Amino acid sequence: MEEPPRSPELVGPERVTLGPRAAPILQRADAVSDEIPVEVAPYVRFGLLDDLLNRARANSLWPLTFGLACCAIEMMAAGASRHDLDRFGAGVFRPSARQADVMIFAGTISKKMAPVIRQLWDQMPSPKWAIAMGGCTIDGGPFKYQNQYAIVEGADLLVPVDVYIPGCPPRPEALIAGLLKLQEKIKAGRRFKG
Amino acid sequence: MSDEPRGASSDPEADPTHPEAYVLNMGPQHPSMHGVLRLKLHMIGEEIVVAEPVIGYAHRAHEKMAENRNYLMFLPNSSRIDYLSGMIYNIGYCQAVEKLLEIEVPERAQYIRVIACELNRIASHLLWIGTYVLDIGGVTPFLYCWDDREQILDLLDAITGSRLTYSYGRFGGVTMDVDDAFLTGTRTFLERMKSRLPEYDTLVRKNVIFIERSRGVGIMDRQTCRAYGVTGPCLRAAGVAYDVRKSEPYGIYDRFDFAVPTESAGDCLARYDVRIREIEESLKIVTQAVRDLPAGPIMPDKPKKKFKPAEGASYFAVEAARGAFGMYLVSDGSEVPFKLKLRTPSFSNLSSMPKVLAGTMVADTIAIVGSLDIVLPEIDR
Amino acid sequence: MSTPPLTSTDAAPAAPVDLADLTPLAASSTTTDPKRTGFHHHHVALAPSLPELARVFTSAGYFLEMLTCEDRRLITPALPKMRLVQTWNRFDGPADRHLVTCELDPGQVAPSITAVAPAADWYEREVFDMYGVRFAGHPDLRRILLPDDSDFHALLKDFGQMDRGSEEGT
Amino acid sequence: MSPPETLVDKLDSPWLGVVLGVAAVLGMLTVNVLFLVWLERKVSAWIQRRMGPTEVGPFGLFQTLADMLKLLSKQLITPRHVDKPLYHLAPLVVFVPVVAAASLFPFSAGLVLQDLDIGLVLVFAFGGLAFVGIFMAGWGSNNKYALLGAMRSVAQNISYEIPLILASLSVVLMSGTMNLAKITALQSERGYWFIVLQPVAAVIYFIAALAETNRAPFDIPEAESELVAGFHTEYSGMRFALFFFAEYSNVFIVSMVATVLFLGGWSGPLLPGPVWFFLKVYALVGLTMWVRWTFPRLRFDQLMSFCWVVLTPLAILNLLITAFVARLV
Repeated sequence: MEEPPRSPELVGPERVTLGPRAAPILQRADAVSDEIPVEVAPYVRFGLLDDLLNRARANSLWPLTFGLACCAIEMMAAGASRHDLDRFGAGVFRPSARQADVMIFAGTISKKMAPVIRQLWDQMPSPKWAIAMGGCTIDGGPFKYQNQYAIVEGADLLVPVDVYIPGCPPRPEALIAGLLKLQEKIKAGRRFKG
Repeated sequence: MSDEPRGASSDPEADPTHPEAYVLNMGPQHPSMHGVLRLKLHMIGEEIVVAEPVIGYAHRAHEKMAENRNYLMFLPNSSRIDYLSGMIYNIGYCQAVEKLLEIEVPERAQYIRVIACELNRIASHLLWIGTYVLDIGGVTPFLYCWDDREQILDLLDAITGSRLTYSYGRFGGVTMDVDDAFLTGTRTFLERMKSRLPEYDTLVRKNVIFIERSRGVGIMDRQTCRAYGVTGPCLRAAGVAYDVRKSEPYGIYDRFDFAVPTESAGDCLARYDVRIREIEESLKIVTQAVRDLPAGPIMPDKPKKKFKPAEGASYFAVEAARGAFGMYLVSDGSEVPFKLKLRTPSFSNLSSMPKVLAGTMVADTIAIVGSLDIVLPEIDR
Repeated sequence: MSTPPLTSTDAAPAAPVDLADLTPLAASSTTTDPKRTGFHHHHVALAPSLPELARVFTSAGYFLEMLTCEDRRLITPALPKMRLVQTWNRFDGPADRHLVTCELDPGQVAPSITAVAPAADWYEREVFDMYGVRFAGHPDLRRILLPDDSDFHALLKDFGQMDRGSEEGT
Repeated sequence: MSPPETLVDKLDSPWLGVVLGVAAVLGMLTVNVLFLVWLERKVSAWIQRRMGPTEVGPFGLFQTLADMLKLLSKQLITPRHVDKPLYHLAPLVVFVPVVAAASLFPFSAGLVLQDLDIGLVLVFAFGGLAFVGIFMAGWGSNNKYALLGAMRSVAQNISYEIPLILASLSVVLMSGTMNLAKITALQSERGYWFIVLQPVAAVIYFIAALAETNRAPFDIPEAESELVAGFHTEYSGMRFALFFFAEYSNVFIVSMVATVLFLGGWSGPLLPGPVWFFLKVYALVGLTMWVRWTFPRLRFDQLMSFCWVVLTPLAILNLLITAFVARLV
């Protein structure tokens, strides 16, 4: 039996019907093609080894044991029994920055803390990634005001951030979703070289 | 070999009174500094000569914000001061403002507040047990405690919509009513928790290594506690039955039958015992509150819209999970507080550390700091 | 109601502090209604008598609950004042909270009570950090919360005015 | 009794044999470590009511492989202030004795790379060598945490080596040989395991072995909550992996020694020798994991006094009684 033709809004499992205001956005989204343009397609592909390494990296993201405030508790909750980050290979919290792969900014970054964070980031070996967890690390969150004197408004002012997870604090599920997003990003071959 | 000399003589930070000591910076990023505490330790070998806590790495300007926003707008901040017992802080701030404005709170809301606060206190103590045992090297109890804590978070999540940083209180009541599912869930949890406590007893309290690591470690006697203003379980472990819920009952705490557990030793083991018994007492309070919960509204019939207290100063204290939390609130008659001083318990508790830590070993330092149950954003505010 | 097993180690006086000891030291002492304000007594003191007041409280078995400051310079621009605020309370028996306030001229140095009440150490550092009030005799008066190289005192009313709680926010 | 023909003897060229043998041992150790780390994560997850790795391969079996590949491709940071020769050499000094020691074990009758009469001595000697590496790492890192960890490690390992060896000597007194294969064969011949006659020595050995391998509750040299990561705080990437490798291999080796000394090595009914051997070893490794995920950590002085006040006198007493009884029988 042939399925009736569906409206464009319903194509794909996650797409939902949106109001008329979303139409221009959807149009733009449809215009982006999956195909790689000829001029940027690589001539020689070292795909296999690269893919393998990226897959290994994506599945072995060891976070730094590093909590700043409220979000750290949810980060620990994500590592605890119910949510268990270890399922995705990310449960090995390393206390030493030298052995960590991903820095999860979990909490408000104060100006007093900022130089320390920068130093920790520099201590981590490449390739390394950063996850900004919670409103404070995105833009200052609830502590953002005119003339705020104490905090750094966003982790991206200190280090390049790969994934932003909104929430105050984000639930552990959100952290896991962010981690999976980072895994996707790593597997896609993009990574921060530095 | 490099020519660079190591050890004490090369240390620019070395303490002049102990030239042979070297300086070890513990934190702000260290697995057992509970966030961003920094301990500057002057040590000889493994022994600590001078310990100096350096704080401020989580300073978030709560007090400045309070002076620049109206009373209601500061409400979400309150649970972020101490996010482990955020409910108590949130409700406490509401109660302080209610006192200032003389707002009556309906009965049902009072009981719901007690249930929520005591559940939060249990969650906070559970987390402490986990982190304390983790600090002295045992990993598994940590996860067991978190498992039980998740049950509480589920309950609170159901009525507040948040797992950690609640904004449940309103001036005059609470935001959402509890339903039968919540009450049934709470009763189930009470039963579960009662059966879990013996398990902690076998897994943690009867363990020889645990006892060896905790008994006689980090003794804070009554005099030390009084000199530094130490409150909460740390004070009760030193034999002082001081609990704000008893000494100046707020809300409806005078209606419940509960004891203030004390121990006499004042060491880490006593602090553990006190907290375990406080969990039992909180379970008792919740049982009574659930039993006596009256029907009725959860907010006043005509809630106030403008909050403009009269000029003057007031102080309001509640018993948070870590000790006495006080709010010194000064109003200049406008909609914005003139001054809000947050007297947070861990600030005073931690300030006793230079005295307590001197002469201990590194491993004990970790255990003692862990046994205080500090939350850094609460100290730094 | 079940009574807790109280095993107090020192024989601390359960009696409240003798007001007769305090009144000579304070410029004025009033009794307030704790149901409304949260304090039982309010003492207005002059700066030089602060250590002596602290000594009376500590020897009566009280502890320093809190120490802070208020920037009242803009309230009375003609007579600008900083106000030091202390609260003292006791462990035993029902609460008996004494509020001690002390008006300081801007720039005036207050005597430190750290020697009498060690709890004041960090509180005085915080007041210095946030308000710039200096304490004579403090063993180690440095900033405590803000970085050492900060060039401002954050809780002064003329520093960093934020939006005054406008409904729109920022 | 003539020694059974060893693997090396079967090959024509002894050098080729050695190379092949070392490669085989290295391969076995690598697979073992990968498996052990996975097992540890699964066992800890099981104890803690979690799931452990599930996503990479069936049951997450390839999780550690991914970890290793990642560590291989990580940047190797050499901090500016380290003592370069010591810093670079330390991982190797820790790693090589492990491989050397592993090549001495009889996995089954005849399945042994080097069948030496001083096998037991060599195993302990190689084990002792590793601490030189650990101290080099701690000293060379020029990091206070690392130095503290290294000092603790050396003090602890030198102390616990004494009860460890004394406990083993009790078995040597009974069997009259230090040849690992012969000790196994003897138990097989007599029909009982030495743990039956030497239960005290077995317990002392197990406790001391936990300390020797820096496993909880004796993991104070790398006590995470105290010393960040202990002696390997400053090591990244593959250098860190070598320490990790050595640590897990050490657990494996002390379990092999215990299997040979107390549990009759490869001997057992029905199943072939290597299967029995590995079954016993893994049972012991599982026991160390169980201990690790149950107990908190001892304090440094408690650890030392436990060794000198309890374990060592007990081991000496046990040895004296063994010698006395052996003389009588």
